[in-house]
Amino acid sequence: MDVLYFAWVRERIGLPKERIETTAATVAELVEELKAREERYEAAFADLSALRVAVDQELTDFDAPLAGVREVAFFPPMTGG
Amino acid sequence: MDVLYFAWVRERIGLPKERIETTAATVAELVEELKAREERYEAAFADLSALRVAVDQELTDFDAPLAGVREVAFFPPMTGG
Amino acid sequence: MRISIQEAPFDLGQEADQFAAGRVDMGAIVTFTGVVRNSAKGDLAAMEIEHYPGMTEKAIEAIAQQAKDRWSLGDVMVIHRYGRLVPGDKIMMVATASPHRVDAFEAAEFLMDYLKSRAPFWKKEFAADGADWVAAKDEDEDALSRW
Amino acid sequence: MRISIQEAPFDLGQEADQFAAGRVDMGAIVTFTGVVRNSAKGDLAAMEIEHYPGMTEKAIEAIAQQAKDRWSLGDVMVIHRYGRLVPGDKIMMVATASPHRVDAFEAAEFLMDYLKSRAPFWKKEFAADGADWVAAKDEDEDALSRW
Repeated sequence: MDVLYFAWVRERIGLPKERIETTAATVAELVEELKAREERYEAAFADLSALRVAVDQELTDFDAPLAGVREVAFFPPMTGG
Repeated sequence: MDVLYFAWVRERIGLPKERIETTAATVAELVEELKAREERYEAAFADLSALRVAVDQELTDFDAPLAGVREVAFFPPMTGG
Repeated sequence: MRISIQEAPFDLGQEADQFAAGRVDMGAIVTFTGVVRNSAKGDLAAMEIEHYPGMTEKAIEAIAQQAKDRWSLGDVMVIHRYGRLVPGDKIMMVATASPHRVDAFEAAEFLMDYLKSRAPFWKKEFAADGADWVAAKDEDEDALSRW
Repeated sequence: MRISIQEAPFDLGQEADQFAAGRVDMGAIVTFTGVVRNSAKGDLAAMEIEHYPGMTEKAIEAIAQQAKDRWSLGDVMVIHRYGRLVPGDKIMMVATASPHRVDAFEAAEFLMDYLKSRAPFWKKEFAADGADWVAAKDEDEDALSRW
């Protein structure tokens, strides 16, 4: 699936988008997988309460299932308007 | 003093403005004086709850004093905006 | 603070642009524009707006000043027309500029609520079945109580 | 319903005029325009707005649809820019048209509250002492609870 990062999440991880093959069943499991990879993921996902997640471009939460999902995005709370 | 009429008050009385010499102490007394004059005033002032009054261009009520006043205006509730 | 009581039409876009021009301290600009709405039957031929020259300006200045005292406003604008208008014509416009969106919105709503019931304007509608003065609505008077 | 996510500037006056044009059924038109405000210190050089192409459009359409379901609206418009902006630049604009002023105001405020916290935009400020992502405010999240 495609995993996208925005704002300071993108900056900490150092890229806007990557293709990830995973067997994670939920967003939370995917996050654990990513954190185990490298320091920069660990840094980006250190405080999940400071993060929001969208699955297939819909806001959701970290226990959302990943079956059949094409796109997951991580970002800080929005500051539009 | 000048007495002004607006909207349907003006239409019922048949003129927008007139000069009136009065010794009325309050707006309410002036209204009684006017009602005693002619049918059209009686008709215009029949229901005071349907009327508003301004003294020297400030909204006020019917017991406002008239000493030193230059201009009194009678009209229905406003419908601007 | 621009207040204009005028018979002539105004240009919404131009007024909005001028009001917003050159502000770097105001994050929020709200405009409200009132338009003559046709009757439910679609038979409104025209509307005539009468006002009380002299008092109108004073009343609107007082309302605008109250808004400036109450909210953090960089600027306020009120335009209100009088005379003959037809459906689709713009009757009036208010604009507010504030550092914060809540202030800009609340002040604009306050201005509208007070203009409706406290500025000396009266509307007469000309329809197929004759001419009638628009009656003040209880809800418009009630709207003042929230401020 | 016009929704535009764009890098280019927009013309407030022209957008307001086009939005208001030809309405005889809508008595009330409200616009809100957001402007890049300088910092308290006056040292904001620029702001960069990042967004999530694809999701942004969907999120705003859903917010606008909620507004249309909830209030009596003839039309809704949302414009939001992304990219580099400087103080005084217009960031975004919403407009609502309704037969009634309360609906037009409430719907515009609802749109603003939801755009702030539910549309995927992020602001980064560039000032004298460096660059920083704007933090979401608790009050913006709290604002949603009134709807």
